[in-house]
Amino acid sequence: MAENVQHAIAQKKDEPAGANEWEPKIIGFLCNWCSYAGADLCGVSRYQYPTNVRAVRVMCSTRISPHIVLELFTAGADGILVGGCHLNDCHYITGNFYTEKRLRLMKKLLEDAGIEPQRLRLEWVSASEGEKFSKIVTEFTEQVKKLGPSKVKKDAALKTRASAADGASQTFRLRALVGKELGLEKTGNVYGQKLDQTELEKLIDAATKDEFERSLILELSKQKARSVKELGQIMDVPTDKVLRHIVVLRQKNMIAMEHPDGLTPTYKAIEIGGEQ
Amino acid sequence: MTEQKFEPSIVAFCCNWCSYAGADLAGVSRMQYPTNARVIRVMCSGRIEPYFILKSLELGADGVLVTGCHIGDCHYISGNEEAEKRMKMTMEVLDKLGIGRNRMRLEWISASEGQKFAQTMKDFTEQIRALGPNPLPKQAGQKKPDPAKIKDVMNRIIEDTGAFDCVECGKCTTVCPVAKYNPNFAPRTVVLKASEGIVENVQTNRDVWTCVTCEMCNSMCPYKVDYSGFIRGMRAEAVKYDNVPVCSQGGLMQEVMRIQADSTVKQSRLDWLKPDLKVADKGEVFYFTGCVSYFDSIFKERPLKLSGIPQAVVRIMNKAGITPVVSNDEVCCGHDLNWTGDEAALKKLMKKNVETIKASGAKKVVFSCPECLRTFNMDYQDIMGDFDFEMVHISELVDDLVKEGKLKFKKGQKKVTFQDSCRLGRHLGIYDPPRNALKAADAQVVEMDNNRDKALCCGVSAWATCDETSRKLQVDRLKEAKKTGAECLVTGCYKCLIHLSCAQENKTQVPKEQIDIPIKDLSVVIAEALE
Amino acid sequence: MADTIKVDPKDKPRIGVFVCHCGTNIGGFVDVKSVAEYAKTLPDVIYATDNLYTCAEDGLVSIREGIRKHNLNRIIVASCTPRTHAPLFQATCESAGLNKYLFTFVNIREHCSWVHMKEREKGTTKARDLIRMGVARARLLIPQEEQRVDVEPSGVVIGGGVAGMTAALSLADMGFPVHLVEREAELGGFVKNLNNLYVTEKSATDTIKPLIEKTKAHKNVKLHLGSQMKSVEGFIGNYEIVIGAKGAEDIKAKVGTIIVATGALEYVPEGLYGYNQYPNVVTLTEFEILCKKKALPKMKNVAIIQCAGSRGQVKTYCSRVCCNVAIKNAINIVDNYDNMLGLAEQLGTVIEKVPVEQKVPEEIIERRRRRRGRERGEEGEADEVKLGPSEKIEVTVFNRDIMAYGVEHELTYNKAREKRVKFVRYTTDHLPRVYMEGNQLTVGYFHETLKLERTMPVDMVILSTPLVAQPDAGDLSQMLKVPLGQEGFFLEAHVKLRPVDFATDGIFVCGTCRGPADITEAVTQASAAASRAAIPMAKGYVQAEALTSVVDENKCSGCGTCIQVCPYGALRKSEKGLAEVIVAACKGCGCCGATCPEGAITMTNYTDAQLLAEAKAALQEEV
Amino acid sequence: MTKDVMVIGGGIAGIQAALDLADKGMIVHLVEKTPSIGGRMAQLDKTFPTNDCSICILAPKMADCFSHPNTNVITYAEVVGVEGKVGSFKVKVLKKARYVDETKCTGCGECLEKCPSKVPSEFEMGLSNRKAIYMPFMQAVPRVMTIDKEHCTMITKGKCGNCKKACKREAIDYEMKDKILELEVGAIVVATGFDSWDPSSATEYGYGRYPNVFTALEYERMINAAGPTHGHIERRSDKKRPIKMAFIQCVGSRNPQVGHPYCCSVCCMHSTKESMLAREHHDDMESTIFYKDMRACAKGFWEYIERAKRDYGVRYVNSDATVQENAETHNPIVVYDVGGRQQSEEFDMVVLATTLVPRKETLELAKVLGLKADEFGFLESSERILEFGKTVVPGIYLAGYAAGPADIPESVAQGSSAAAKAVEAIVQAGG
Repeated sequence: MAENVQHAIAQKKDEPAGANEWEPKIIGFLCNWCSYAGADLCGVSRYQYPTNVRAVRVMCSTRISPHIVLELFTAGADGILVGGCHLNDCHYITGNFYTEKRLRLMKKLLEDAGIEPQRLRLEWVSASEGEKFSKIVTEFTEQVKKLGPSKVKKDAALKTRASAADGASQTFRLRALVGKELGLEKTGNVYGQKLDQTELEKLIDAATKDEFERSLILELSKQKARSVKELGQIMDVPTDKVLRHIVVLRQKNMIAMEHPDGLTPTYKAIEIGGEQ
Repeated sequence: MTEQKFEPSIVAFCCNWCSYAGADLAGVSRMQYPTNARVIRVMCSGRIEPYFILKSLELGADGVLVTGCHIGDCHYISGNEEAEKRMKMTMEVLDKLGIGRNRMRLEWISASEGQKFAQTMKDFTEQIRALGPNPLPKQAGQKKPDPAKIKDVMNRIIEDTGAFDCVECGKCTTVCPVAKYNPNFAPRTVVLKASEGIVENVQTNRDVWTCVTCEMCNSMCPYKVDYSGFIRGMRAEAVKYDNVPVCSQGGLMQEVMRIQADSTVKQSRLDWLKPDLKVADKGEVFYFTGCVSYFDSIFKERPLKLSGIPQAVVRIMNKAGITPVVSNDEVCCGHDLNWTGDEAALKKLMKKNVETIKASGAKKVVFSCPECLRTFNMDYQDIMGDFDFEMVHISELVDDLVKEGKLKFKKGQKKVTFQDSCRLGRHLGIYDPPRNALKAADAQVVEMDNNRDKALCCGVSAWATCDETSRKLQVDRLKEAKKTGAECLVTGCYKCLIHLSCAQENKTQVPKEQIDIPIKDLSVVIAEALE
Repeated sequence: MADTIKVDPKDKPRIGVFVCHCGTNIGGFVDVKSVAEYAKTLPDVIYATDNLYTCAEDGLVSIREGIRKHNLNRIIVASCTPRTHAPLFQATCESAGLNKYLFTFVNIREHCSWVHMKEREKGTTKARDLIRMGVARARLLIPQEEQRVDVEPSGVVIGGGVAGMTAALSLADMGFPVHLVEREAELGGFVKNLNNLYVTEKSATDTIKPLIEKTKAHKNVKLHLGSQMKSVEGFIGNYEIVIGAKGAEDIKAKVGTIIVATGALEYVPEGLYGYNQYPNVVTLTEFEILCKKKALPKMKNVAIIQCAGSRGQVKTYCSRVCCNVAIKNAINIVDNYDNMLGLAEQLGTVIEKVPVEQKVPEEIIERRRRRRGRERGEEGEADEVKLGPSEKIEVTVFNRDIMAYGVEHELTYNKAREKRVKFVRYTTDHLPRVYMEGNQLTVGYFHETLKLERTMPVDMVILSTPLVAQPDAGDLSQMLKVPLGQEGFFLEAHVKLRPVDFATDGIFVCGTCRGPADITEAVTQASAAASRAAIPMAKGYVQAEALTSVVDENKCSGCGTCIQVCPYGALRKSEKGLAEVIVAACKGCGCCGATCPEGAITMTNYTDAQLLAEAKAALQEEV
Repeated sequence: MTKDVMVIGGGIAGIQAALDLADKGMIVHLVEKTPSIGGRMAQLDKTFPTNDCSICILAPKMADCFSHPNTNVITYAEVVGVEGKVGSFKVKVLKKARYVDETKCTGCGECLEKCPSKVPSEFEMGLSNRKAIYMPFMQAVPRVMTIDKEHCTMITKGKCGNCKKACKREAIDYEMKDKILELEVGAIVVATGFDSWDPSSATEYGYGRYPNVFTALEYERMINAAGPTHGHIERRSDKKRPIKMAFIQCVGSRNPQVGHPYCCSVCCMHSTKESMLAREHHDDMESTIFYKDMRACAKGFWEYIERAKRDYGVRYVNSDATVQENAETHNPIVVYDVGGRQQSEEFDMVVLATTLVPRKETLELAKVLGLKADEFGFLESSERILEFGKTVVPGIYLAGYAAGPADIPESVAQGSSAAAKAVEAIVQAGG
């Protein structure tokens, strides 16, 4: 510790504040038992790292639902770091295995939305890995800096897609699938069939794509009623597929058909009671 | 028949090219000579080992004649010159043993000297007849052992040495100096074979003789299995089946010792005593000198000056006001015989030695030879029970005397390194006294990489199996000593001195500068430093 | 303590912010004063100040006074790490009457001043951001009551072997009534079949007799022999159990905790080493029974084969106890063989007395003592060795590694060798072979060191087979909803630090049902399990930190995903078919919340809204 | 009659016992000799057979134990006298002067920068230095400084005083005196743990002579990310990372010759773990373990060994081994025996699984408490089979390595078990 301190003190002088320089805003979700403790140790040991990460303490990395992450990206976060215990080290036994599965889903959705998945990073940091924490933050900050500011704030279309991804992450189907993913791999489904990991991932990827597209239809039709053709063009999805999605959404009573010009049907999302 | 006239038995070694031809000529010429001699033809007189002479005498010959070509005429250029040196040495040894040099004769007889051959025969027979019969007792024929009993014997050895405790960890192998160069040897394999009941090969297995009994294995074994004891036990059994060691000097050493065990004649082993040394016949302290006198004769050609050791010891003791008893009646301790499978001889020697010491009235016996000390302290007491006299090594004595303030030394001695001999160190556990003694003598002691209980072996023990491995071990040790930067390698054991210096004298593949460190005996170094 | 301040979630937040200099630890690298000034500008912040050391008494006083003077209902301390100091400040809030869940910690030391020592400006900005995040979170905090669940102060122990009895007695001795359920008609479990136990010479029966008697006599122990668990419902502190016996009426009881001690069985080595194929090939336990009945046949050579079926041969694991049992038996054979001779019905041979003591000449012992007693340079003491009848009866133990761990086992192993028990190592490449050579039972083996094929005529082969899980362990596992691990043994909560706990609160495990263990280890685990089980019973309640899951019944669809993912069994289906949190069992990790397909579950004090508000505050540009 | 209990030793066994007791509502006085609780487990990097990070799972327990309302953790203290009997032992505890006011110190570390001294760190096994004022390790509990009076020049010579000047909390007090606390307790749990035997006297391993021979605990500190080399495995001779590692088992143990005939029970496993960690650090690292018997005999242990072989390429050689050195490269040369043939092989680093011995001070403590110790210094249970941990003195119980070789789960179970026995005793004594 002492050496780190001396080193730090020796260089302790104010660098000119680069007022014009863009500094990314990065949120760090750190689990209480390992990563947060590792960050503490990093501090105690005076390992220096860039100032960009703002840490939010959670009890377990498993707490971080895809919705939280995607909502923050929609709100303009430049990067999100999720820190948990090493696999098998979880204070809550299996929490971080779920984290791992969820992160995969989040990255997939980010990709679908058009946000660089590299903006999201999962790291295992133990309570004794103070130095590792500083390295990770330094590296990740660099990585995010290279990607540049989040485009969500300036690009309305991207924001819509981001919202759609967020919406998709909250759908029953995806959450249930990811929730059951581990169980399906390990103990099998109700019929006792164990599923192969790659097969399962294929299944989830397809479902993710579907749900994202449906969610995007809802987002777009929230703004105004749109025709299938229009939706297909905006989304760059074949119209028959859009139509199939609409059929499903109508069954779930999430979208309503309108005939503004009496000929081409357009669709508008049904917003549920004032909730945002 | 009233009085039987003594007819000597004589062995005559004749070289093929001159003497044997001379004997032929004597025959062709019908020259008459006594019937007592039995001629053994050899190619050259250089072939005659001192051992042959002693063995002949031990087996009952009353005299031994060695004949060869005249100097300068040798068919093999200089074989007879070697023979001359050896025979002189043999004569000296015979003198010391009390048998006397005139029981043998060396003559140069050419192919044309039939007359001289006959005359020599006559003269020598008369000479021996005058001397009377060989004083050594006649050897009884050995009983043939029963191979069916080997298993019992081995079980007894297993019991005796705790070999059943072996967990097969192999640590013994990792420290075994022999195993380092001889991949076929490992202490535990020897033991494990016996434990498995594979014992028939005692009759043939050479592993028994490969071991240098340095006890590196014993000292490392977590379970204190007595490997060297195991080997010793097996050797005693192996020799019964003529599975015998290859001995240095053709077995001369063992012969000298065996003769000491059997002989009743008076030796003259105290020829190293100088007039300025004060010794006594009776007293509190007995100094057991060991066989230096014999070694000095045997290694006449080498600059060892082993007699300097007992001289130094007595000088040290005198300086401290001790007048030690030294006795011409002491005999070899039997160490080397014991470790080459002859426990019977050990017992005979033991009896003589213990009687000699008891007769002196000594309360303390000082040893300068660690082998003697080991044999007394461990082997004799194992057999006879505890002695009522104390036994110490000279280094322990010096250590004590220094502590009592009875010895003073000059300042400014050399930087030295100490060779822990296996008997002094691992066998007896004496590590600090020699170092203390050296330090007291104001020597700066630097340690070799492997020291104390890890000290490397001098390569040979009990004058058996001196081979390529021995040479490698000696070179290893000398290199270590040289590396310390010490001016001198100090040894506490005669044998280390002999064997390590042998490696320096003989041609090894190693550059001289890596191993040329002066070697000196501990007592000599101490005595030199006395004020 | 001050009167409790009532805070309604709808009340307007009144936030107080206390920024710490921590000497120069924060103050030296962050402009603390300006940070405190900035805090005053944030919404709902009524009061903000800076302290040299907030954790010092004067700092704590300033918090208490702030609450009193400014009617603060949310407190933020910006200083070091909550991992060490949160309890102190929470206690301070409570002492001023403020619910401790209205406190927020902001770490501007470990996560800010110490890691940005060269960047005062940016570090100060970050500190401001962190406080803004704290304020955003604090505004959404609501007071929490920590839930208490009463615990029935009685327990049930399943299994009446040594572990079960010990656990039951330990609880009973601590003053808790306990049900002990044993399916056999007798107490004693596996051990009652054994002849003697290692480390002691005493017979197994004599050793456990006092334990059985004490168990039977203890007023707090209710024995249920010949009985089994029929059902278990409930959660920690409140288990409804049904114990059933054949031909008897079911017994219902309410208990607070459950200890599982159902033991293990010996593996039957069908098809291995001539078992059931040749005469005189027996398992360890069969051999023990022969010894116990004093029914050993006449023998001269005995082979004991270790790892028969374990360490990868059939079962993956090492059974821990068999090496030491084999060593014990070997010594027993050498020492007591003639006392155990008898007419074995199944092995029928003529008894012939074999003299046991083989006298070793005194001189040999003495000589050995002298030689072997010589330790590195010092005179050591040698043990007096009683020699066994090495020529009369020979025992060879074929082993892969001798697991004589610890002090006593290793010393006993040494003793066995001194008694001339022979140990021969084999590897899986060269398993020993048991076969008949004519009428002679024979063991063939490969000597690993000497690299030789060897054979040995033997009179008996004892197979050391592993302990295996009870075949019906799965039923109990499902009844209790606790997991089984490798090879069917019960799986503890944490291999290292929670060896006798299940992840599910209120249920504990000990003895060989957890994995192979010897008696000493089993009883140690048993009293450890009793200690753990006694905790909630001694307290009389369990109190969960208000960091638990909450189910929104309006959103829950009853899909059950949350129940699957919870590692603690803290969720169950309610009578309505919806998810229900067992607060007493919940640890608050949040896995169910992040999983719930309907988003119906959130965590008290860590709601989505709070987390998002905190994180979003970081994204705001400074105001 | 009192319901208080004393636990002596703040390692994992002691912590477990204390927590179990405190959770049952008993007041626990935990006496720890060093400045911090945590014991040996705090020094370890990972734990077998799960490769859990040791401090990650231990630190919360340490914090719990310290902040529990029913515990009174007395660090830097020793038990020096005991009178009375079960139900009411009167215990004298020597609270050594720390020269730092525990209530004022925040563990900020400003004093450290100013302290001029250098002392080999006990916690880092001497691989790095600490100051005369120090905290043994970052996660220490309590988080306060201690002045080591032997090395503090202010205390020994009256010169310096830097730390006092640096401390804004005025926590430093050079005048502080040792104190004797008198406590009454109903039962006592002894969990004093182990020491690592110094293998330099067993010269066949070259420890202390050959720079690249390490003890397992040194290695453990070295691979720990928070350790003296920040988790880098380095040779002493040239600071280079080793590739070929040798682990030698039973160094000093299972060896009646050096006085430890027993097996330490944990070394086969920790060496396996350490080999696996080497490979986890760098793909090219190769480890060889030299052993007498591979004692992997608890739950999941044998499978762990199999995994080490299969997934981590760990090589196991069934032979004891000794060490020589290549004098030029300082590479240790391991000499071993395969089938009765001596082999030697050069490695980059050797790690010795040295004997774990009961702490020396345990014998002193045993005298104070009236307990029996065996010839190796382990405290003896009065009835080994069914009452492990019960001693000849009613009311005094044992847990952890001090009672015989034990790994972490065994120590934890014994800690809980001792707690149960203490409660039983107090309940039976009418407390």
